[in-house]
Amino acid sequence: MNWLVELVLFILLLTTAVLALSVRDLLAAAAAATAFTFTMALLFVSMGAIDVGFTEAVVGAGIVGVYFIAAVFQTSRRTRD
Amino acid sequence: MIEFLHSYYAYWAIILLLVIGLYGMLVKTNLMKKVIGMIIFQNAIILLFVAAAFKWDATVPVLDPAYPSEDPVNYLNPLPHTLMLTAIVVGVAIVGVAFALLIAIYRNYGTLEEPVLMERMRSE
Amino acid sequence: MPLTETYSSSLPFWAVAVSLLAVPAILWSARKPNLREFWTLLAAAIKFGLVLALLPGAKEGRVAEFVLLEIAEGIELSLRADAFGMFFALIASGLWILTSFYSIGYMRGHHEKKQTRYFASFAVSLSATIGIAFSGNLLTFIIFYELLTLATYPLVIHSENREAIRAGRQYLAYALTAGLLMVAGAAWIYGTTGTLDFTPGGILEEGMLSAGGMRILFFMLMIGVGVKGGIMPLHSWLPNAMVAPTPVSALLHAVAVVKSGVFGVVRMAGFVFGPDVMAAYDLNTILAVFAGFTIIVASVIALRQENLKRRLAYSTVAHLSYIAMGAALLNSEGFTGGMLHISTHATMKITLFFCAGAIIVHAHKENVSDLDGLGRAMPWTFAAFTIGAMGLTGVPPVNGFLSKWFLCLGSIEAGQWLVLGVFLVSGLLNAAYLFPVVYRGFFRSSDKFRKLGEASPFMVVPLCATAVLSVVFCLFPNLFFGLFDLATAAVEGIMKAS
Amino acid sequence: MEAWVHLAVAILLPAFFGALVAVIFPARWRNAPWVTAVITSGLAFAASVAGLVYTASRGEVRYYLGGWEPPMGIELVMDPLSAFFCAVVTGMAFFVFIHGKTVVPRETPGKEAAFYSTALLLVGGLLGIVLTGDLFNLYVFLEISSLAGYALVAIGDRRAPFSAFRYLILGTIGASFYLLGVAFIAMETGSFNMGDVARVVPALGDSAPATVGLILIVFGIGLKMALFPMHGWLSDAYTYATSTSTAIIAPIGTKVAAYVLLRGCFYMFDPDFVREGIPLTTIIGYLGAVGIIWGSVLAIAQSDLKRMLAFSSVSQVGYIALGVGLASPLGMIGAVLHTLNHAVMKACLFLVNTNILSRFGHTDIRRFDRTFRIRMPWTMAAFTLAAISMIGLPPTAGFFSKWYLVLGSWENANYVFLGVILVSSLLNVVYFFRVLEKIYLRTDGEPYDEKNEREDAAVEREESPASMLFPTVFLAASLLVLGLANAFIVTYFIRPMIPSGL
Repeated sequence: MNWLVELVLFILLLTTAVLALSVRDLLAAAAAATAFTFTMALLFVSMGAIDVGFTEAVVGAGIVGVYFIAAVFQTSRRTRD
Repeated sequence: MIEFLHSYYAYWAIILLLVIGLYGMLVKTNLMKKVIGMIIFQNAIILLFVAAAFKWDATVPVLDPAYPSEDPVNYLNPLPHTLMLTAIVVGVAIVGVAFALLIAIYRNYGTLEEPVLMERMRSE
Repeated sequence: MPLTETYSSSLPFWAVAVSLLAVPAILWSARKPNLREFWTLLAAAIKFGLVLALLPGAKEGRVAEFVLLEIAEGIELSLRADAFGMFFALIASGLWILTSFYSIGYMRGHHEKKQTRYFASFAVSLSATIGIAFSGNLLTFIIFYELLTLATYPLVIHSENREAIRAGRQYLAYALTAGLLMVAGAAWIYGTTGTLDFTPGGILEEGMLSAGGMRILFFMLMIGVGVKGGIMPLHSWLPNAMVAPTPVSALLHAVAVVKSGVFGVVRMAGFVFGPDVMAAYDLNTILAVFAGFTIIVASVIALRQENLKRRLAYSTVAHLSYIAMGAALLNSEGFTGGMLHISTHATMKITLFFCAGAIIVHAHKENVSDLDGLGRAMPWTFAAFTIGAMGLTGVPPVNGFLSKWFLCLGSIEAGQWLVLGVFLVSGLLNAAYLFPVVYRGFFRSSDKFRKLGEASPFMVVPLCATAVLSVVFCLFPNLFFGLFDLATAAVEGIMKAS
Repeated sequence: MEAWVHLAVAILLPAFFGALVAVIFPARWRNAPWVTAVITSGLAFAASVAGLVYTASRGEVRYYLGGWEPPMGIELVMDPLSAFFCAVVTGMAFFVFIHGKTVVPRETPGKEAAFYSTALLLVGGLLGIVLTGDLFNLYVFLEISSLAGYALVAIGDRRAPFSAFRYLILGTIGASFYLLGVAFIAMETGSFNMGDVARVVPALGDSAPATVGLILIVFGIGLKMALFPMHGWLSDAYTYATSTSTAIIAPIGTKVAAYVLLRGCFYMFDPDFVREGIPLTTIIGYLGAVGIIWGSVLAIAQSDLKRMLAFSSVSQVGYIALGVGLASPLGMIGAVLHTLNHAVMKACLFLVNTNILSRFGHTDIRRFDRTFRIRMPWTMAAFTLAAISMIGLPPTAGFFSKWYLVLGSWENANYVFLGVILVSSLLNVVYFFRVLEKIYLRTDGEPYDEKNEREDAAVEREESPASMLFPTVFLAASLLVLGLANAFIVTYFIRPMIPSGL
């Protein structure tokens, strides 16, 4: 039923992962990382781990996203890397 | 091992993610990027657990009259799931500490770029 | 005579422990020199008394044994006062008393610093030496051996100048490497035989290891003990360590440290490998080659030394190898000669070092060429020196003759004419490097020392005592606690068992 | 019997409980966190020793948390091995905490409660690793202890946060690899329980996933253990942290990783398989051997005492790995005994380092001189004894662990290991005697005369306060006791823990 959805999610996962590591704006990288985590949460749900998916969405995407933004504003936004 | 990987393509994606994460942690010079790599790496492992517990034609581990409950084949194994809840929380705690350290480093040296940081540390 | 009758007794333990127990007392009374020296002398006297108390049993072939605890799995920290160990312990503890008296005179006469550290290290060294003598197995031996290394380190670096520190580093490097090789060797033996107990006639038996393995093991253990015993080419720490510090610690090197080394050589030969194994794998030849080489080369080097102490140091190197050579002969005459030489060389060399020390403290001369005419100012000292020189050369009324006689007998018995030649040539060399000193002292005239009198009685009395001892020991070898009987009893133990 | 079951929890709880209690006191009770830490670690130590004695005579104790039996529940297993490591961890923590009374308020002013709370969390996490019978639970405890460790390392000078960050990244890689390995093993065996795994694995025979899992676990734990070549994080982390942080982490952190290594290679898997099938232990052993030499050489190159001790830790961990690499009873005895000995030695040395730092304000070896001995005679005596033990001279404890390793090397006819042990002892001599010479001797080359004797006499004794001196000297003295009692320890505590397959 949902292997197609999973495939899309996997591709999204890999894209956001590469994106998060390669963009030079750290805030964009943080956004990509959050997107990655959220995609991961969706994937968990699709694999039947509903509880894990919800936790990941709230804790992984939510809190870590907030952390990220807080950290970027506390430090610098640009990177050469 | 080979047929194990062959049987489910998710494992290939997981391996790719692990490599990407490791690359981010070890090769990237910006410390924030290292943390992102760490997140990717940890999540890939969690995905591995979840994927390992996944079975086609089985349902979530909640009792359902439509599936015969006496046959465990019909349900996913809930144990890895519950464990992964813990793993996620642990991972977030580590990321939190990492950010705290990043802010401390930035206050002390005004940069998050590893080469610059090394330079400034050596010169003091 | 029964060979292995043992009885349990804590005397060996107390003999080892008494000087260790004196250390806190010595440190505690650091500010009261008289009290501090009293502790040293008291410990020395008690130690000698304890060793003497063990003597009757050892002579009858009864071995006092004391097991303190299990020190490593399957190996006990055991002390056994067998005849051979008794022999060495008797000499070491007896000479400690003399040395203590002399030390006090020397250290005070020379206004040495750090006397407390000196006396404390001295006491620990003596404990370790007696421990080495009484060790019942190889691991115990190693433990005391390493303790001796550590305890003598402060003595080597005593003067704390650059030279002394360098000598100290060299000493540590040599001695600790040696200790490690012994540990490795002991582990090998334990892995092969399951025991490390010293047994008369040897732990190892033929065929236990391959010929190559046996030789490597022999090298490991012999390097281990040979470093302290000054066998060439492992000797080079010795002259440096002897010259840098005061002659008193040089004296310690003449008695305690180096003698533990050669004692170890004989222990290994007689009680670990055993004469049979030694003969079967040509190990004795290896030992004999190194020992012979050392005897000749060290004597020749001694001939070229201008500094008196250095000359004596090289002479020590040569004479230590006499003892190793005795063990390499593998017959009872050889073993007897070697063991006797432990005692005879000790008395003679102590006499010579006492004399050298007295000359340094009193006349402030260190070089042989500066001694012209000093013999007239210091007749007693030079007389004693002459006796010591005669002894080392092997002239009859002095005890050096006794041990050399047995060594020569042993080499004839073994049919080793080359070894006999080595002994004879080295006797000539001994004469060549020692008698010039006597000659200069008595027969060259000089005005430099006209007003100089004899050194302080604190030093002269001990040195005369040891000189007289040397002579008496030759004439009546059994007079002192039956040393001679003890030696023969020990040798009989080794030979009978093999 | 029933009451004894609770011993396993009695070890674990005080630390976590203490971590909570330490922070609740009002700020004006300045010593309250310290008292809490000392009391709780002391209780845990007492319970560990009781457990050690109990398990040595009557075998293992299993405790089901909440009464839920495995495989659903989590069990705590206290067997001779884990009881031994618990005793080491709690014992070292106890003494270091006592030592912290005056140092911690000085080094981390106003944050004593946070310090002790974190340190207790570290101890609790490490105890959890040792006691748990569940692979995933072990991961959680691993991360708890690591988090506390990162926090402790981050307190320190300006460079400390960065070294803590590097430690965090590498530590996370290590822990993640461990988790990855657990995933493989759990997938293959269907259980997270170590006992179940140990029962199932032999039946699987030559199972690739389980093997890969073990290799991943060993790799991850090797990182945590600072096994060569994964030791890079250790030196900076130890150097820049405050001296008490280092003193608490250094003796026990890497040891617990060594425990996991032992547990994984010899208990969960068939030792024969690990040794022969995949030459895993052999690889560990050789890595350890290289680490011994490498750590010692780098230690010689250091001019700072603390950094030197950090590199010496790399080398000493190598001994433990070498013992594991021998994969024989003697090797295991050597490894376990060395864990204990090295913990005591390193704790003592780092406490000495703290004493020096708090009295002289630096630990630069080049600036050491002989007034150190006059000013702090007892501390220096403790240093000397610990140094002698590190070198491995009898009758101190350090000699005997090496003795068993040497015996084991002979038994396996592994001459490389043998050579490494011997050479490294000499290297240890070099870097310790360099310090000892500075402390005890005049190194300026001038002769000893009245003038500098007067100078020496003018130097006053300023020994550390009793709270610092007692643990330092006690640990140093216990090195002698451990050395003389090693046969007892081996016979009564280590022999029973050797798994039957070894």
